[in-house]
Amino acid sequence: MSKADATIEVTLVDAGRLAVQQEMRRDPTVWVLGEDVARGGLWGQYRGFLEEFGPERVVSTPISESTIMGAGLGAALVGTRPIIEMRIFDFVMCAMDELVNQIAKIRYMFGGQARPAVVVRMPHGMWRNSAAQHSQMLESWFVHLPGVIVVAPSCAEDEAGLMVSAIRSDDPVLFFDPKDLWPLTGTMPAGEIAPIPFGKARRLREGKDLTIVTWSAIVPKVSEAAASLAEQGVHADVLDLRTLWPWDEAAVLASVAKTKRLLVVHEAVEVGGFGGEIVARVIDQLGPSNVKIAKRLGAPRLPIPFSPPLENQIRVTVDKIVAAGLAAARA
Amino acid sequence: MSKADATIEVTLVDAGRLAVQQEMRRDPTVWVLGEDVARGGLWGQYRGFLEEFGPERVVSTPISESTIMGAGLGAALVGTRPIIEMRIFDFVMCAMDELVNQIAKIRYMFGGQARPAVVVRMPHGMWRNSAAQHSQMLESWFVHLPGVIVVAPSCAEDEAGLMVSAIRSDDPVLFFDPKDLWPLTGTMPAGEIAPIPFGKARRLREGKDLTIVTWSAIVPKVSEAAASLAEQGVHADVLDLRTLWPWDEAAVLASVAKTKRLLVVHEAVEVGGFGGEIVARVIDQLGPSNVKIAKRLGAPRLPIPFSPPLENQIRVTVDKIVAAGLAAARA
Amino acid sequence: MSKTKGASRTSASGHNLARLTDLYATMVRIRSFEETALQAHKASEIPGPLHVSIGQEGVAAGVCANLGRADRITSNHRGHGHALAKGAEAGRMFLELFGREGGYCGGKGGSMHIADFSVGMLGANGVVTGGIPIAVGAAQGLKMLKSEAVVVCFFGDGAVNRGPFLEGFNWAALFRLPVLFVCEDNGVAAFTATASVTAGPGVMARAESLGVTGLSVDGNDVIAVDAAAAQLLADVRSGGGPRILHARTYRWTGHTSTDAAAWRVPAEVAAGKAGCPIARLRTTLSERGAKDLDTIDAAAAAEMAACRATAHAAQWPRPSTAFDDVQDIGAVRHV
Amino acid sequence: MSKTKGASRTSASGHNLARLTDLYATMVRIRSFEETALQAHKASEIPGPLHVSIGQEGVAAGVCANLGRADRITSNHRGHGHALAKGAEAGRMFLELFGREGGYCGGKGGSMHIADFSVGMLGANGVVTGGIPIAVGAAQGLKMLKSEAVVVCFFGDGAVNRGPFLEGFNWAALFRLPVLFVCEDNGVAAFTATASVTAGPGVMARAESLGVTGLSVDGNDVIAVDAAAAQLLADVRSGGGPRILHARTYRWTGHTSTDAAAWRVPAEVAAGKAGCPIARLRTTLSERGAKDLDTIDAAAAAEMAACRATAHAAQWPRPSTAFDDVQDIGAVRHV
Ligand SMILES: Cc1ncc(C[n+]2csc(CCOP(=O)(O)OP(=O)(O)O)c2C)c(N)n1
Ligand SMILES: Cc1ncc(C[n+]2csc(CCOP(=O)(O)OP(=O)(O)O)c2C)c(N)n1
Ligand SMILES: [Mg+2]
Ligand SMILES: [Mg+2]
Repeated sequence: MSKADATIEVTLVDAGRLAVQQEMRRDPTVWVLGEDVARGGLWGQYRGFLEEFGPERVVSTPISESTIMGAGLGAALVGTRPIIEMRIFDFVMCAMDELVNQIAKIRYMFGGQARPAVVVRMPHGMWRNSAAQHSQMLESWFVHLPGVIVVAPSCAEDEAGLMVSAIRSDDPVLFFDPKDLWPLTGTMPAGEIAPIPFGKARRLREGKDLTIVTWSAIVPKVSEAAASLAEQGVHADVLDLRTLWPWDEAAVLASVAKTKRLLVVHEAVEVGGFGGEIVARVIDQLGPSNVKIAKRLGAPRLPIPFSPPLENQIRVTVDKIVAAGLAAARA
Repeated sequence: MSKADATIEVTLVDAGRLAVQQEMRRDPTVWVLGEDVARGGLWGQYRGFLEEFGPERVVSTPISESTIMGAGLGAALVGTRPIIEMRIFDFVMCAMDELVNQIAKIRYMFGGQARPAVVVRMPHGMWRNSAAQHSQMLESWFVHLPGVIVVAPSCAEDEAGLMVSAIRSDDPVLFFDPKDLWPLTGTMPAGEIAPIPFGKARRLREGKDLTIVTWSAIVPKVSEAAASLAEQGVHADVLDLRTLWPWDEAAVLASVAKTKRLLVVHEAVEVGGFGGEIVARVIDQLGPSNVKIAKRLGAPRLPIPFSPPLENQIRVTVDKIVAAGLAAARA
Repeated sequence: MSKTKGASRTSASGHNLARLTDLYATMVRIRSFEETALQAHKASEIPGPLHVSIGQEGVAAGVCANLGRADRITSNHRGHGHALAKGAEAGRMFLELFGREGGYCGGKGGSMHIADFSVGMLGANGVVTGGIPIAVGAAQGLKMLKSEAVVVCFFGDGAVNRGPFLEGFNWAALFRLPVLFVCEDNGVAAFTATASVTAGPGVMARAESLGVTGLSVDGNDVIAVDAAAAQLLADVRSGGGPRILHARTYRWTGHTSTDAAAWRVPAEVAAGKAGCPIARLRTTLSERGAKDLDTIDAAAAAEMAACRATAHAAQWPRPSTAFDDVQDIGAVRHV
Repeated sequence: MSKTKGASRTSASGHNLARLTDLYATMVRIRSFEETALQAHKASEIPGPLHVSIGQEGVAAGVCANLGRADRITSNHRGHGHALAKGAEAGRMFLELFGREGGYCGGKGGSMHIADFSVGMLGANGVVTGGIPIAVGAAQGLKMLKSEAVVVCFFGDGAVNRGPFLEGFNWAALFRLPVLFVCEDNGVAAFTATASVTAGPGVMARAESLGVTGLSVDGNDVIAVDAAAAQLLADVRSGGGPRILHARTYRWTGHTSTDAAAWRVPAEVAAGKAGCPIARLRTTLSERGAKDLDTIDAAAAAEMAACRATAHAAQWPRPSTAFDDVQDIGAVRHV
């Protein structure tokens, strides 16, 4: 293998860490603030940062979510590029005014004067029996919120490349780390981490029988399910959107135009989830008569319960994906 | 006209006021808290309440949205039934932890021990050039949030009847008053205000050519557009959902099964709005082959601008609804 | 939980032997509960995160000894002690920690969301400071209903930097609500020394600036906690409005059960352990001639071991119960 | 805005005639701006809500006289005075109030969202207390960038009951940030007497409990405001961390331009008007022999009348500009 082709094996958490580290080395105005970040972050996303970048750029904060978010915005308004670490997505609910009414709207309200170049990192999703207040996925909300970019990677390589793009973006980027996948190992090119553009899906598998659109923590299960479907003769075209706003409508439309069958799979609650938007756009753009079936698979409209069998009951599983895929392919 | 048929003319704001008044007279555990409510509320929704019910049940609060919301919950946990007045929906962003992580989840997390019987009143929508932080509509978010009921009336009679149901409900009810329609006059039966059940749409017009599904502040414009469409020979079946969760899927499915054409119209941003959910469910339940067209009409993905021509530019207008209706009917 | 009310409450300051023995027993049960839970967690019998309060038992015991069943409490993420001291059953708590049928929340909550409304325990909370607005609202509701019950709101020193602290204190003072705020100041918030993220003279000054006065005590001296709580609750019950009890204490362990706490300064931990509230009261009790202390210890250990075993053997909740208790209208059904 | 820096700043305490005249002119321009805006609003030339600060001009003028262009301010819903005092152009502000092309925000913001980043005015805010976290963050960013600029954060007495007040003050003190908090205490919040919803000894005590000290002054005495701001900003600039200036003042009008304020006690309003900061300084200046005061008044009136006329005659923004400045990537296009 030539040097240019050299790859490294990294966990998803390390991929994110390396990306932030690279950008903090490149640009001295990039910094990170949040609870416990100077100690490396709750999962080691910032391990070694205090030593390398010092306490002015790696700022452990009080438990003050409104101000973590709002101060990040203020610091962006004077020309720095903060990474706002929210620890766990659910706690973002303590900082929604700052996110929704300020960060998302400030550039527009001020006629372009403000550039809220922040990355808001919000590890989300089900996570080892953490119950209702530590497991939520509400990424679809932010697609509906003008002014922000919504990023939701599912693997180490995307975590890294999308993080580089997020940090370099002048738009506010809501970055949903899939926290249950932190230990997941992936492969990425050695050396400089290249930015991955927003709005380009990753094709996980090519197929002609069915289009499966998915993102974030459920992706590994979708891959597994797609492999199983292939064994059963159903070849799915699997697209990991990677970013929900902008999203790769062109890729999805092209795929469904080919397969005529759409299945959207996400971990979040199905009702009101981003799957509805995808179905609606596909139907709108291709016309109902050019689609044979369009289905969604997500969680039932329930808070996340604690107990393992209850969590398993409501979780989107490989079996459920396979079943939905078979049903869609045969409809 | 017999006495039983007697009707009264009321504005939407008065309809809401009369409903709350009736329920506060009926049940001494019902009370209201929020900024300036003792003075009658920002729009007179609580005019005369202080005098009638006293300062213990009509509680003007500090500007402390987190605690207005959270204290309402706490008071419900000991057996009172608070109406939590949030003044303007946008400020709910200051109380999202209390709403999303606490009110919506508490009954579930505690295995049914808690009954958060609160009504959260959140006047929403565009409102006379009030710009981005006083005009938002994000009602679709809460459809995606397990544990809550989502109510969005569009006329005086529904404001009253749905408010009665909301106050009597043991579930937390998110009540979106259409604040630009406060002065709108409607007719309702004199005497006791009867509860309107959640999940039942109101048919505004019967038609065979096209199903229009809508709710909240845009409804009067949809009615106007539907009349204009009728003059042009397109007879729309118009359904005002009135409540978004639960929503009257049966009525919508029955209508689309008949018309084969669906247009969802809402004031909120189209991307990620509740229209996507409706389209997805209709396609899922009826199958794409039984639908000729399914479209949505909402605002472009922009914050609300201040200036009248800019606001008008992005607003859903009668003309736009008529155009969308014609296109859908002829497709 | 002591079920005493009225006159017997005032006897707290006298500290007769029976009351001290009760306090001791409560603390020992909390300690034993949490040590047993820690072992069970290590043995992978308990899923999810577990936050224990070992070293802090004096606060829960001393405060709740002054509450009746009708009084309410709210708690935070580290709430086993509060629940036990308020009268929740260890057995149902264990079932909940294990995620089993019969647990307080039917397995939906786990350690971080234990509640027992039947004894006035309005719930632990996974959001820091989340209990404060709820507590003041509960107090407001009780006042409106002309109840004589009061509310105790437990929170940690990390909670004083979130906005609802200010809002809730101001609110309680403004409306003269019957609530006792109890700040369990163990010096840390998750992995961070609270002093390193908290400006100004401290929680008592913050409270006073918001119109709430109170007392600061050594939280590891359960007798002092009991006395202070008695005094403050008397004020609260007599309509004097909210009060704060600031209890200085120490958490022996890491943030969660999976945090080995290697980051803590060993000398500090040693000093903290030396101040163990249980050992201190035991010494006092022994000096006063109490004899049944070993029995109490043994009974607690036996009780918790039995609870653990029962929980481990218990049924899982039926999976379909995941669909229960979301809401009455608009609930999705199990298919 | 006085563009003086360094030495000339310290001369504020001397209050030479030129500086006082500058302060006078600033206040008169603010008053004239808002009276003109009120008339325009009444004439339906200005859409949407309008919050004026008539009677409070001394605070904006006195504080901003101590700022250089590089210094930043954040404001609230009642921000015309802050913007003008910081150097924003009245003409572009009027265009914005009227929703016209050339307005500061291109017509997207209106009165409640005026900003002029070119003079360090980081924006008004439609959310009470919304400016506080932004201000502390701006100060943190400036400190990180080794800038010498400081931040002034204006907010009202109603803002002290929202959580971010506590968070932001604690944060600023903790990180020793270069920020001056300015509380414009006009005794009311919207339609409510602030005293009726605020417990405890007041805003200074709250600030001090969070590690922020400062001064409380008669905000209608612009000389006192100027002197206090000079002193506090000297502390802030020398790295002393945040300070607070509490300025007691009075709002003559209702909450918004459509609120006739019939609810206010007439005697109180009369007393408030008697304390007019402009009249007071005018008396002082006259005593000291200043002559051009009528000229200043007339110039301001003429300037604002011209701005109003220009704004009224100005183009509306092209409707398609509604699609501009949402975001770079993922922006929707005008179709
Ligand atoms: C709003 C919010 N932010 C962050 C967290 C994560 N978290 C859980 S406990 C904790 C520390 C709380 O400190 P303290 O209140 O002193 O309680 P202690 O851990 O000392 O018992 C943190 C930061 C949370 N649960 N909620
Ligand atoms: C979070 C929030 N709650 C409520 C409001 C509505 N509101 C606008 S101004 C105001 C009063 C603010 O009082 P104060 O800060 O003293 O400013 P003043 O009106 O006296 O200038 C209120 C309640 C708001 N804009 N934001
Ligand atoms: Mg602590
Ligand atoms: Mg005020």
